[in-house]
Amino acid sequence: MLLMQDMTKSFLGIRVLHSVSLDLAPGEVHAVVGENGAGKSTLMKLLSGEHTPDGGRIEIDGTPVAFDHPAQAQAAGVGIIHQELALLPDRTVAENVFLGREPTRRGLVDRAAMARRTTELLAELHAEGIAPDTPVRELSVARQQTVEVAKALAADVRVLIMDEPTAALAEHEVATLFDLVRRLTERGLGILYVSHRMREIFALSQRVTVLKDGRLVTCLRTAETDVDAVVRAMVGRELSAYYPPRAAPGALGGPVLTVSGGGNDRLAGIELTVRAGEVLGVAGLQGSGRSALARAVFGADPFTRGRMTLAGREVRPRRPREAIRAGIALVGEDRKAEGLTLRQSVRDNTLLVTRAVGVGERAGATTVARLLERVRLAGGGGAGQEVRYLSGGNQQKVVIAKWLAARPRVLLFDEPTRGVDVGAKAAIHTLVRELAAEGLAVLLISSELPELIGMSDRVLVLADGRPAGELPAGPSEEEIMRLATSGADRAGAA
Amino acid sequence: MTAASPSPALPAAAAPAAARWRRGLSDPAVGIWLAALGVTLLGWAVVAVRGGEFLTQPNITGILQNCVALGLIALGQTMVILTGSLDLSVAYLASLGTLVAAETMAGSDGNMVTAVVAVLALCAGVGLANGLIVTRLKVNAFIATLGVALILRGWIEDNYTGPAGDVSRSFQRLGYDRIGPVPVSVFLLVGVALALWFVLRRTRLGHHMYATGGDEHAARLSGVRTERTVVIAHVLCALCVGIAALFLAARFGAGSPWAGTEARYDLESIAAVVLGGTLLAGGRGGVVGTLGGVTVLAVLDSVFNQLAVDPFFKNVLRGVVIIAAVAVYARGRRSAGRNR
Amino acid sequence: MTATTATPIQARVRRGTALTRALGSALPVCALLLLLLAALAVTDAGFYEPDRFLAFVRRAAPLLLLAAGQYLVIVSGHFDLSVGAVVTTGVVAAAEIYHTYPGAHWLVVTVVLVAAGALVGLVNGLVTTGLGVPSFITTLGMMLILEGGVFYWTGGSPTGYLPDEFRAVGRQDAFGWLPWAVVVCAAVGAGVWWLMRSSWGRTLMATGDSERAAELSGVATGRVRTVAFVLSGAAAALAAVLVGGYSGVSAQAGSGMEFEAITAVVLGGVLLGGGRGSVLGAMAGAFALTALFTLLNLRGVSGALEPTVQGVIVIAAVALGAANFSRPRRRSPAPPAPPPAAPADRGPTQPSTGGPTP
Amino acid sequence: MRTHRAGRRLAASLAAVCAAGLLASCSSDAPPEGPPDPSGSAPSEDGGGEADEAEFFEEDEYQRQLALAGETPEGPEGRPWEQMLRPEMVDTGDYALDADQVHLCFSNAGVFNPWRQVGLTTMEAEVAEHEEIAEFTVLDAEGKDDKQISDIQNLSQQDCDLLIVSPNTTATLTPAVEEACRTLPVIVFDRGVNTDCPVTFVHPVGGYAYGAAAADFLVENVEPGGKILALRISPGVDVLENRWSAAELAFQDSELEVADVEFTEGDPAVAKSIVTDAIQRHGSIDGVWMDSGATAVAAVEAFEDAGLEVPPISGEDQQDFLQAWADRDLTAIAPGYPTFQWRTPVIAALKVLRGEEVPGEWVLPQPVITEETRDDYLAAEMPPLHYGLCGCEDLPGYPRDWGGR
Repeated sequence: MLLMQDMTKSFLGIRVLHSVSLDLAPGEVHAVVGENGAGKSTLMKLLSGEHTPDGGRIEIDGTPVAFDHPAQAQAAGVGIIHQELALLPDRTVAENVFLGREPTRRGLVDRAAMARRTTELLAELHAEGIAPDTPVRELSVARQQTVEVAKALAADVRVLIMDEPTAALAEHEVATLFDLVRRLTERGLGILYVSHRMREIFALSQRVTVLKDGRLVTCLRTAETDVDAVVRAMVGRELSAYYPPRAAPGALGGPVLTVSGGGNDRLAGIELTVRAGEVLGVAGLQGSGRSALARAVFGADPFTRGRMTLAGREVRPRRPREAIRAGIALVGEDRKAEGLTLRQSVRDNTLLVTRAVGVGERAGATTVARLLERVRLAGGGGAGQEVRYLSGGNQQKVVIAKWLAARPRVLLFDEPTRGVDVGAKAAIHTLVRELAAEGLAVLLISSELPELIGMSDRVLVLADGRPAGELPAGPSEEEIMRLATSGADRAGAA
Repeated sequence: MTAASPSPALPAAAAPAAARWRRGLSDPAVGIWLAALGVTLLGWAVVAVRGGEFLTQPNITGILQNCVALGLIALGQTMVILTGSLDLSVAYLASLGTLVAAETMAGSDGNMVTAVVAVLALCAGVGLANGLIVTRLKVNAFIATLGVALILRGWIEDNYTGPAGDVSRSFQRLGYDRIGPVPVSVFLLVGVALALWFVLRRTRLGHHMYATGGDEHAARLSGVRTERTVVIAHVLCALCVGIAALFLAARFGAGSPWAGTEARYDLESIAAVVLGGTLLAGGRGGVVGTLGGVTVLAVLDSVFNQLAVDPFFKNVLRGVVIIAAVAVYARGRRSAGRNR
Repeated sequence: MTATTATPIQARVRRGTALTRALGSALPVCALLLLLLAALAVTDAGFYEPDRFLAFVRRAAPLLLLAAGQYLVIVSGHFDLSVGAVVTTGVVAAAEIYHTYPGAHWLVVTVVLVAAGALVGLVNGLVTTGLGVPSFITTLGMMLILEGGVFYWTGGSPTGYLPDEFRAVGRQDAFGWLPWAVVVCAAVGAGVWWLMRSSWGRTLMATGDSERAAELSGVATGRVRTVAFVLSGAAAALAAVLVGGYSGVSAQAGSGMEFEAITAVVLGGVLLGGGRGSVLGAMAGAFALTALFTLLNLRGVSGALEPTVQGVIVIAAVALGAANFSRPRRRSPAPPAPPPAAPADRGPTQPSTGGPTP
Repeated sequence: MRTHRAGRRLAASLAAVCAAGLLASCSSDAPPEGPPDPSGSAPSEDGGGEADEAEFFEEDEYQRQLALAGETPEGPEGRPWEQMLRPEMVDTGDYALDADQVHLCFSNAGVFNPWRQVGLTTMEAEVAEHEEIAEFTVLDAEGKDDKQISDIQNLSQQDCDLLIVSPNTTATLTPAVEEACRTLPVIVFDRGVNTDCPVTFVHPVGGYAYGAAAADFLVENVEPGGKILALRISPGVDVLENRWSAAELAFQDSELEVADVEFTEGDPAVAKSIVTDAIQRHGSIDGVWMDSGATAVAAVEAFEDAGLEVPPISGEDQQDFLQAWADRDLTAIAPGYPTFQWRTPVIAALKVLRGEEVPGEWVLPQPVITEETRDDYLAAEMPPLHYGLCGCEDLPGYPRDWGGR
């Protein structure tokens, strides 16, 4: 029912899509994969009307369409669930769900109808808990994601684009999303499913289209192929060893970071120890306090209870500055909003911490060169270019370089490989290991269990902001999930 | 994602009343009206102590009367600010409006309608220009409207040398009639306020204005025609200025080239809007707050008059009041948005 | 992948960043400036005789200073509307000081003024960063307070004369040919230029670009920004010394200068909302603005029409800049940067709010 | 949410008000019907509120002022603020008050420039002179026509015995003044209004005389063919337009050439730049005409800094100019728009309330300061922006209250 043919698009004279074609049948889930910069998102944005194509044509049910504004795409029955939530925190759930297509009676917005329909939609999504007149800012992330989905469904779409829909979701929420997808396809919707996560793709899709450098590589029937084949098509090379070897138990040094009885308005009874050379994985559902833990240690939302020691000395950082001085670094989960100043050069971003806090490396060209070398920032246009022009992977490498400049003792990684392509992902994993091997204490938060399992020397599982248990190296996903969901009904409600 | 920073479980189903209550308290529109009431009582007390009487008919009339012009313009300003824009051209536009009105009327009631239409048309035009410069030429609203202000200024100074035109007698009644202690022009103000309040609450345009002001990118992705919304907001604003100009003309009986600028309507209107609790960034606030802000300023002014406060010192006090008020809102918002 | 995406990046660098790095966002203003200067040459052959040109620069000096100060505030994501009032206050206050202490040494008075200006900036900064009041409002209020305050103090008009030795800086020449004002400007300009290359400057720029990122990188954003306000206040006070020196006592020395300064800075390609722009651009903008006034004057454009022409040119210039170079953060849909960067340009707040809101 | 409920409340209360309003007697503060009287004692400086420049020139008013400027006023010697030219006395018997204590009210346009500052100070000092004035209420409109209208309405409804008005704008305040006239005696000064309802209108001879005096001086003192630079504050101010139109006329029938007419916004910095440019463009400037003194010194300095002889120049009675004039002994003249006129309304008010007759239009003399008379007005102890023609030397509190030492 959907046909995109020979779609081409250039930005600043650089062609990012070379006549890519793709089609979608009713009730089908069609996965679109590719590394960052492969052109997936651009292709989707052409379809959702966010960008206008330079060439090619789009047909829906055989009738050619042309969008130069999202409104037109919606009118034509194309809905999109964005990677970044596009919600207005100050407006109510209902107002958000119907934003841009408010139901009207006699020209006036029909608030009653809005509320009613919203309730229905949320019911469909098994999210009765959400009141239509709550301002979105008062909802948890998971619930905001749900609202985003409801928003996409509100317009009765026939083609639904899901761009990394699970990026912000925890495993069990992913499950909910999956059966939502199935129910939608039963209704005859066609779904374009963009994702990095092979498991999801193979669980859901009938076909998978692989893009590389803005070109269509291949379109495979999911049933007739396997992960390696797809990855090979994506990367153009085998990625044999996903995860570097762990540290030998003997290689671990003494405790560097310890927290005992740590707590604040989101955490309670946190007990943890990270030793030099160790990678401590932290698992948990969305809202279980994983990121809160990192932010607490980093002094962004500090502990209000308990004590924390760094290399034996007691520390209680009340803001990031103090944490950094003490030798703690946080590679945050939101690169673009929290990790980088996007209009500034790679150089300035790399030196930001050193300059701001006056610790670690001297601010200078040689330092920058060495650090970028260290994080294997490849194929950049030099240290002078603005980071916003870098690919997700390279941006993440700059963030890490920035922290290495501060010569930290403890490195906190929160979702270090989110939205990063397979190649860069491997590079980052290797880097993390090397850093640990150099004697840093590493705390690794990830909602991607394979990564967590592959990287961690121990795994601390959180639920409801408290430790739910600790697992030795190489636990199974089931073990983790069991602990993580121990308080899940409440966490789930969040 | 900003939203991705984990937030505590807060099932909206549980204790929504509490949530609403908290929201209620953190809403400036309520606060500013309480403030207005407070200032009035204070003024009444202070003046009473000094053996005067504050709430006399002349005073009340005066206060209400002083609300109208600034009120109308501030209402317009509210529209653009909510949408995330800004209009610095209102002062000169008001001046030009009075001149056009007075000259078109030329003293005869016959031309009244023509004049009204002319003024509103002119303003709509200027508003449209503002909107298009901001959206199409992508000039920052601050600079865009500042530039338009300069253009208008040049036009006025080049074509007018002092008061001009003659407003017909029956039209002047708009500026002078009153029902009991309430000037009719106040009903005009309230009328416009109701209309705009209705637009914001009950029309798609209104919803889209809040959305555009709140997060233009998100709004656009949701299919809102953000640029169109901004343009319309500017036109609405300019129309309000037009109405204000008509009122001023009625009051002056003639057009005055410095009607808008001497009163510093550009900055004062913005101050009033923000005093009314509308977020300067857009996306939050509304006409109710703005009216409150205007009222507070008018009452304060009347109190200062009663106490014969040195006009220079008045400015100092005004400055302090505005900063203080906004500081309070900022505080409220922070504590309200703690769990973000 | 890195190898594969490398090529487009480098290409992009050549087209986009390399350019912007060279002259950057200041490119349009430099073009405009050259245009105006050329027009001036055509209009008035003698304009470039050294002494006349220097006299012209001397005249531009105060605005250049204000622009330099304003630049620091704007690039950090804020506004300073109080500079005009600071200039007025400065001149009137100086007169008042000399009225009370006729013998005061000019240097002392100058230092006192600059300190006072810095103090005003400090208050602006603390209220804005500490209490979370949008700088537009803070400095607007400060403007009212200063204007009201100084005239309340002096009873409506300056009460003293400015002695010649105080006025020398704004009026006399060094070595008989180089106006002191020019020296001051050059010094301040160089100072700011150097500051922006210092750690403080880079962190200031980072703060203006993304407050959250800066905060989480250990930048004391509040402190950094407050310093910017302080410097802006000090620069304004210094400008007051020049203005007072140039043209003597006046009750409205600085009226409207705040808008001229902001216009100049934006004209210079500095992004309202922060994070981008160079001080040279800002000062070039101020220079261009003064050149424009002079040109209109020499051209004998009806005094009344001058504002109109000015308005048109400002809008046009900024529109041009917006179109080609520093794309304003709001008003712009998803930017033509590749998808990875797309969400970056989601302008958090409207520039004129004075930076991010809590 | 909140806005919603608040809105409801608003709507409700509005409805109530409306209802109440309809019940309440519908009253109007609008001035009586019938077009305003444009002629009559239409004040000399009144532009008639017309857009067209030509409208600012009224031939007979022009002639009248030139004549008046030459006449010697009636009234006490040395007290110009009590003198009057061609008085046509009107009877004020019906306003007579037998109370020995009076309450005067004053609606002031504002104190937004030094001239008005000096004036107000002078007026308050004058009031202090008369102990029979029990109360003196001043409302300051801060230059806002709208506010001054409200002020006038407010005052005319208080227990004032007499209302003094210094209008911010001529035409726009006419309705309000007419309204006030119905309830109490009104005295207007400085600027006029388009109505003859006030008991008297106090003002100096006027703008034509001012402009002409300065222009004639230049015509006499500048070599024929000389280039004149005219510096004006800003376009569109009726008072100033009159001064210029008179000067324009004078220059037209002279040998002089008006090289440039520029606006300074009253900002010395701008003035200085303009003069500098003009000197450069025209090689030389042989005379400078100004419609007000605010920027005179800046102009003088422009010539100095250019290393040139300061040509004949016209200024005003501000101390800094008189000082510069004396120090550099310039060829200069300073026509004045005397601030002593702020004393007269108070005097007139008391006369009116005593039932004594006053001139229907109280035209004050308008001294022109020349080489000879300069030193009488030059007071070293006074601040630079003080006006020499304040006639305040004999008042209590002089010189301190005027900022002097």
